Amino acid sequence: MAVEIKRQSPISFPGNPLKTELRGHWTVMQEYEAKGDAPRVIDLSHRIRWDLQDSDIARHRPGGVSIPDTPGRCVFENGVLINRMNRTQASIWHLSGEDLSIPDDPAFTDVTDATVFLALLGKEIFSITEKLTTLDFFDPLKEAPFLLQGPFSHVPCQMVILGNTPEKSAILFTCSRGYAQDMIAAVLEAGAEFELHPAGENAFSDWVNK
Amino acid sequence: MFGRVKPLWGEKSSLKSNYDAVIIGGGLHGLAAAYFLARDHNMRNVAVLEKRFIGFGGSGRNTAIVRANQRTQENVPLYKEALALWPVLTKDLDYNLMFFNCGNLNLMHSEAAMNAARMNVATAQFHGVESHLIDAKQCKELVPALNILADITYPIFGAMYHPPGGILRHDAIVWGLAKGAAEHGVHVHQQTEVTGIGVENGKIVSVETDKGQIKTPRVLNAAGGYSAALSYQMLGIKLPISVLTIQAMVTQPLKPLLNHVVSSGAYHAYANQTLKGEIATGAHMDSWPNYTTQTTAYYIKHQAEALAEMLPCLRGVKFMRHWGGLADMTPDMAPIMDGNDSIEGYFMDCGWGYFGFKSCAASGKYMAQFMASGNCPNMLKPFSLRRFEQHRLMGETAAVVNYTPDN
Amino acid sequence: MALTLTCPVCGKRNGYEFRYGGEEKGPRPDEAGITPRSWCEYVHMNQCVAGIQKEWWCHKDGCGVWFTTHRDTTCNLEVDKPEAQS
Amino acid sequence: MKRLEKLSTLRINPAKTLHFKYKNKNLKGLSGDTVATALYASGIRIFGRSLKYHRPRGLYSLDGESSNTCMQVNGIPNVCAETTLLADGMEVKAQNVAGSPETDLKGFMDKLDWAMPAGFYYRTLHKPARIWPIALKQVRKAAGLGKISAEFQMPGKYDEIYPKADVCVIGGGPAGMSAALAAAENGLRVILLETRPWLGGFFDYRTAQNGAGLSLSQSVRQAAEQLEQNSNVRIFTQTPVVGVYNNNLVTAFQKGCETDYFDERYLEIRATSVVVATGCSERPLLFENNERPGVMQIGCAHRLAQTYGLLPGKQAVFSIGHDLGLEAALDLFDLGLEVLCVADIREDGQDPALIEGLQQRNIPFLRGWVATRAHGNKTLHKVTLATIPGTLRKDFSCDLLVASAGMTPLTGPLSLAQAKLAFEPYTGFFIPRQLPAKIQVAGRLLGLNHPATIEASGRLAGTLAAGDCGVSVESRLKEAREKLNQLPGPDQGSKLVTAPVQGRKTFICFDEDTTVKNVKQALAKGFDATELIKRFTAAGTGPGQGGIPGHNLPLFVAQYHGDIKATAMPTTVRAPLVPTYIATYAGSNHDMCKRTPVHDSQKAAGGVIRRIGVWKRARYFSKDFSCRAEIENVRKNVGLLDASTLGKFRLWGPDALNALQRVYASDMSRITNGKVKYSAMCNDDACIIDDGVVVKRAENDYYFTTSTARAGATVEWIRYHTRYDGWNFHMVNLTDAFGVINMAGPNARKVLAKVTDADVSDDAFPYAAYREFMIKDTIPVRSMRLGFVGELSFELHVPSSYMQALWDLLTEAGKEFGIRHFGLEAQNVLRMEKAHLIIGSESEQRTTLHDVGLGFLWSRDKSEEKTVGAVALRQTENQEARLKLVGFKMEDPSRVPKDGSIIVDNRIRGYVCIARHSFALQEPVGLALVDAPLAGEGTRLQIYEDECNGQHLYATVVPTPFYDPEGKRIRM
Repeated sequence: MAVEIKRQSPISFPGNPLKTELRGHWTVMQEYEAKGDAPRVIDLSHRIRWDLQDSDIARHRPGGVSIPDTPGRCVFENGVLINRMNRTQASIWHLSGEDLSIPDDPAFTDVTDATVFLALLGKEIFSITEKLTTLDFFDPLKEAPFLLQGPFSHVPCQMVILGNTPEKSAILFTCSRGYAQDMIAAVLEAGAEFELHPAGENAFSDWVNK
Repeated sequence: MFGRVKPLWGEKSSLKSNYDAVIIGGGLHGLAAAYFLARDHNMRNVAVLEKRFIGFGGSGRNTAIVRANQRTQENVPLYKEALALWPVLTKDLDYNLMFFNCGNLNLMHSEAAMNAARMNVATAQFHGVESHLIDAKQCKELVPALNILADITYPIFGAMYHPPGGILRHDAIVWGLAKGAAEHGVHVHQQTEVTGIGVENGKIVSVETDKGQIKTPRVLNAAGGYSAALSYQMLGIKLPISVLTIQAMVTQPLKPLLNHVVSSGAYHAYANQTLKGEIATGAHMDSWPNYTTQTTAYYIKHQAEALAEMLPCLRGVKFMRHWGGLADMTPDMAPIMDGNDSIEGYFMDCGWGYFGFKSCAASGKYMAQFMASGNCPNMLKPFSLRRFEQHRLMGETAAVVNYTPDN
Repeated sequence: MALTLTCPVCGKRNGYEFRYGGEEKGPRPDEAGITPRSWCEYVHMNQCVAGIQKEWWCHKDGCGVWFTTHRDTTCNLEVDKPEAQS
Repeated sequence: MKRLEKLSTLRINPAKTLHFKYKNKNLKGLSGDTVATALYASGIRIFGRSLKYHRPRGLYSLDGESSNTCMQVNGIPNVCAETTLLADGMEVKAQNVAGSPETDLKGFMDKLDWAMPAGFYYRTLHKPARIWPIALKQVRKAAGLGKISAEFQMPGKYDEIYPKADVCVIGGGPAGMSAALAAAENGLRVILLETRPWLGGFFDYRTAQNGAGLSLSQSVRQAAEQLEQNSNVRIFTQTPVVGVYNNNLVTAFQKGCETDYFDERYLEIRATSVVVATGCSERPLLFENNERPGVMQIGCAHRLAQTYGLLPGKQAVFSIGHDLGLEAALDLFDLGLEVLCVADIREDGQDPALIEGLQQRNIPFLRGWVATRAHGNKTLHKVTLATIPGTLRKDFSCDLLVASAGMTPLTGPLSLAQAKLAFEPYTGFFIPRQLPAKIQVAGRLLGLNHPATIEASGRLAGTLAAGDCGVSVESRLKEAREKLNQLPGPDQGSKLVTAPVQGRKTFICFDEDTTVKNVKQALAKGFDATELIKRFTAAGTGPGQGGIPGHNLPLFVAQYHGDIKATAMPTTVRAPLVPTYIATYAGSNHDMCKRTPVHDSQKAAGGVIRRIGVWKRARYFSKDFSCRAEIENVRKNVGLLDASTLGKFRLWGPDALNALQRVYASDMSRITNGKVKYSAMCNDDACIIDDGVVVKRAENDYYFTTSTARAGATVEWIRYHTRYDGWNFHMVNLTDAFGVINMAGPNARKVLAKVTDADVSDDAFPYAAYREFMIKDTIPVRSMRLGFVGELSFELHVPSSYMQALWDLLTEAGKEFGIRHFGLEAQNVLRMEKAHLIIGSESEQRTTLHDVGLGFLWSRDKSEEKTVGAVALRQTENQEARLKLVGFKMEDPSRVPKDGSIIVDNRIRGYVCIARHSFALQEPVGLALVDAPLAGEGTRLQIYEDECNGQHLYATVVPTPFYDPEGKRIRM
């Protein structure tokens, strides 16, 4: 029996997707059944993520994008989201589909497999997140997109608030891959009140394009 | 019908200018040492100085659990003796300390934990202290409210069952010891704060207080949470102590439900039912030093989460009162009982952390012996301060390391 | 949950996101000729200040940085201007 | 009981009847009723019996100030009937009664109070000693209020939220509402918390005019509607605050209504500023039988009528000390209550309009009079009034006594927030003298009483709170202050502590049956501080959270000491301010645990999963917990172990080597390319805390592993120990990024060769080497030749997303070589046979690197590097009398000693860390930590197992490793 070589996401949602795509050994869930404007959770774990650390971090321009100058700030350009974490570190999340190879520079580490990567979309997502964290997603001093590093459902996460207005509510977050299953269970349970449901990658692309 | 009632710990006396011994701290350890000094060593000219009122600190804030199933042979005999002293003290003090000999179950949540517990059990049995390893089913028989299903965070594999343990009424011990000490002539001075300790030629000579100076050749530092700060500020002696806030809480009173003390390291919780019917539960310490006895929302929630899994019927019971006290923690979870080392006449009985309550009778007895004779009794020798510079931590905690960088 | 700390990177956060790292005692002493007592002093002994102390914290659940802060141990609150108050 | 209808203030819905059960009877209440008001409407007057004396207790207040109405509802004990909304189908039972509340068989206890002075149990019940165990049983039985069974399952859904707020307002009465509105007008995020199901506080039920043509009730309801429309204000009703902590953390819980997703929801609010506008309850009047059913507080009587449509009695006497009492008397008179007399503690200071109202209605009014005794066996039938000095007395036959000494500010949240309260003689209140940062106070708890003043003080507090949040509020502040200054200030409070009484049954605390006499007994015994009296008499420690004695006890004690002003100190208040279910605090309680990438497939393969630290791991793969098949297969064929939980790190940068030198005992400069280096980390007591391997992947670029337990703390540890150095190096925790397979056994190479083109021969990839290659041209692996289990083995580190694929590939490729899984216990035995250490199993907190025989790892020549632990390693190097790790074999090979058995002679000399039957050696072997003098080879060890009854086992210290001592098999 030949074993098919696949890359696996650490989570599997309940229910079957309507549409999937095989992409570089990943089976990407593209669409699930739509459920009105109820909030959605999307698995983006297959999206490439890099860690960048350098005492002179400003010299880097991954994907042609400059690193944000202060910790907590994010930029989203050319399908690349760069989150400044501290004086010497940034995380780089590739939100568009291109196949990317990591720059030949020791400052970069591919950490795609280190974390689970999730998106939450929809106007009630902040009613869900307030059940799971004390982090303030509405800090008046912060303008979206911004990064919060802190606990979410007790697990340290990197959370990027892409939008926090009723019309435009979206969060991306990562946490240690090992926690994936319990994290998604906690998120779905917290979201049950609002009919949070899984959605495919396309829903996220649509959101980004809007 | 009462006529003239005598105050329990004697009429208020004014501070004398000379005492043979001054004990700093009107908690269980200080009062016990005073009591035994006066009773067994004929040293009656003793003052106990208490900044607030007796039993204000850890003595009145602990949940009064006693047991003798410690981990090491240096500790077991001390706690064994302490356990045996409760009925004796009840009689000698003529004060009902309300010892409820209900036995303790220390739950284990893995195969490895069961094996680790076996070492404690064997150590106890070797010292003639009753203690057994029991399985989950036996746990359930003893404590029907326990959840022994496998689908909880930390399933119960069994327990270390220690029948001689139990609970007492902590205030009764404070008041009983104060009464006993006073009856033997000890002066208990409340609302008296120590402001300095006089040392001349390497010897203790006096104690300064906000009510005046006392000449004395002996001082016992039994100031509980404040012992380390006091030692450093007044004598320049630093101690390997971190002062942490430990918290506990009680539920509304219930008719008898728990007939044993139940504790769990993994859940970081213990629970027992007081004679008033309240479920007393606690164990958490925030890991950073602070001198507040404030409680935290984090902990009462954590405790509820733990109890909801361990003892699920308690989900329908309400928490009623949550408080905090100070614990003077040492790196090896064992106390410092020492004296006459760098300063003659300076004695320490501190660093008790979790264990100050259960030990007080025995430590008081031996510290009194130490102070009266000037020689450290064998029982106390392992608890010297110097063990830390010799890299000989006591092994009272098996944990490989507290995962804190300062350790 | 009561304590809050101000992470130099992430700002004011819940205290439980942090790990306490001990009293500030300065860099590691030189090893040559150090006595057991002075080594122990560095490793284990504390001043246990009831008041403002300088201490180390790590934002373990956040950005991971180690930093010092001044905190009043008698009220468990960070102190803004420790020099002015101490 | 017939309800008063058509009152505009009603909060019940007469059209919606609810059914419930009490004493096996089907009773009815209305939607909007609490359990207590529904019972009252059904004619119930005795709700339960008191703790100690089994005295009948009834409806005294409506906000849960005492345990009088604690009942069992739907099997849940100690439910406060006053604050629990009635629901259809409820089953309600009285507590602490033998029989029924009306005919309690233990009612005789009330006559035995003479035998139970304060603290009586301390002085009795232990003489002779043998009676104590018997007495103890009785004490336990008598104690406690509610009952719960061990099998009880709490129904319902419990939830939690952690909202942020700029301003959190505690109390949704007129002051709190004004404060919330004022803060919201500044564009701030405001949270308003109210205990009752509606906003409005003590205006809600009052028909008194507000001066603008509306009743207080009408005006406050209009204001509530307005506030509900404000999108900046988030209103939580039925949400009592339970805690206030440092830095303005407020906790509360919300009781769900029918449409809510939850039964109760825990709230933890971090606010920048907090406004406390909790208002007042009433200070109980102390007189003989002051808790007899039929005696109730002003608000209770007033609200029963106005809110619930229940006339509280037929003939009433009022003994009050506050204008609200006068107002209630008038109002209730107009609703049909016969008011026989109103006695006011105060000689003067009443609102003249209220006095006039009494005159108009011909209600007798006695100034300077007070109730001194309630008569009636179970419920009230007569009241004695007297002048304050007690010189004149009058009796009245009645069924209702509305009694109250004055008001009590609800300062609980302030006390919890560490505000300093002090006695203020004019109001008689404990009032905040010093507020913590960013806490504001408004309304009635400051002694204010005039409606406009209360609202204005709320406005000021809300504006101050906005200022706390950094909003510029100067002009508004000035305006608010000016407005407040123009309005009437605080009312003078009544000072009376006790009525002139003789008897023994004047209760200062209802919950604990503590009488004034008990308090005097405690004082006489030397318990002269309020806190000591609380401990000695238990006053204030019951379910009412000190709601009854909280104000009176310190006043009484201060009066005893002769100087109220100087000595009155408020009692300590503790969270939760309202008793709160453990279910509610527990909330959703998510269990967060890590799983490896092959967790599910291992489980499917029969893995018995255990939680180990933060991970779930497979411990066994069969029901045979000796794991014989797993173990023998590794020794004979090849096995696969999921070792993904190992800590894995990249460390690089110009100072990378410095960082490694600092934390590892060995000289890390001697790492060579393509080789793994095994070393250990110690703490500064030389105790071993971690071991693992380090490889150098490029110049200044290292990859290293740690034990599972240390993975989470390693980055922190290294940064901590280099924090003064300013070194330039970086770390990434790759623990979760890589899965790890340990493929071990003589056939391991054959399996590996099948899936890779890389040369994995012993020449190309020898023991202790490190290689990177591709599996099936697709999966990149980092591989190490290690020998933890003592066989030829390849540790394969693979990107986690590929882990399952690699696992399946190897399983498939290995079929012909007899491959199978093995779990942690099998590994445990295999490595023990090699005497390889697991930290925490063969070491404890005090075990040094020397003690476990790994002292050779320490490089003594790098003192410049200031290696963590090096100083202590030097100091302990030749130290005697330490526990040393040794291997042993049993004299009687038929018996394996249990782990944790101790090694003894006349004292304890060590303990067995692990012992197992070795299938390879066909005899038991083990590792023990023993006193150094016993560590020599050939020493006989005496093993003491638990429950051994003096039957010792004997073992002999032998050299290790037990298995393949030359290490040939790992180098195959």
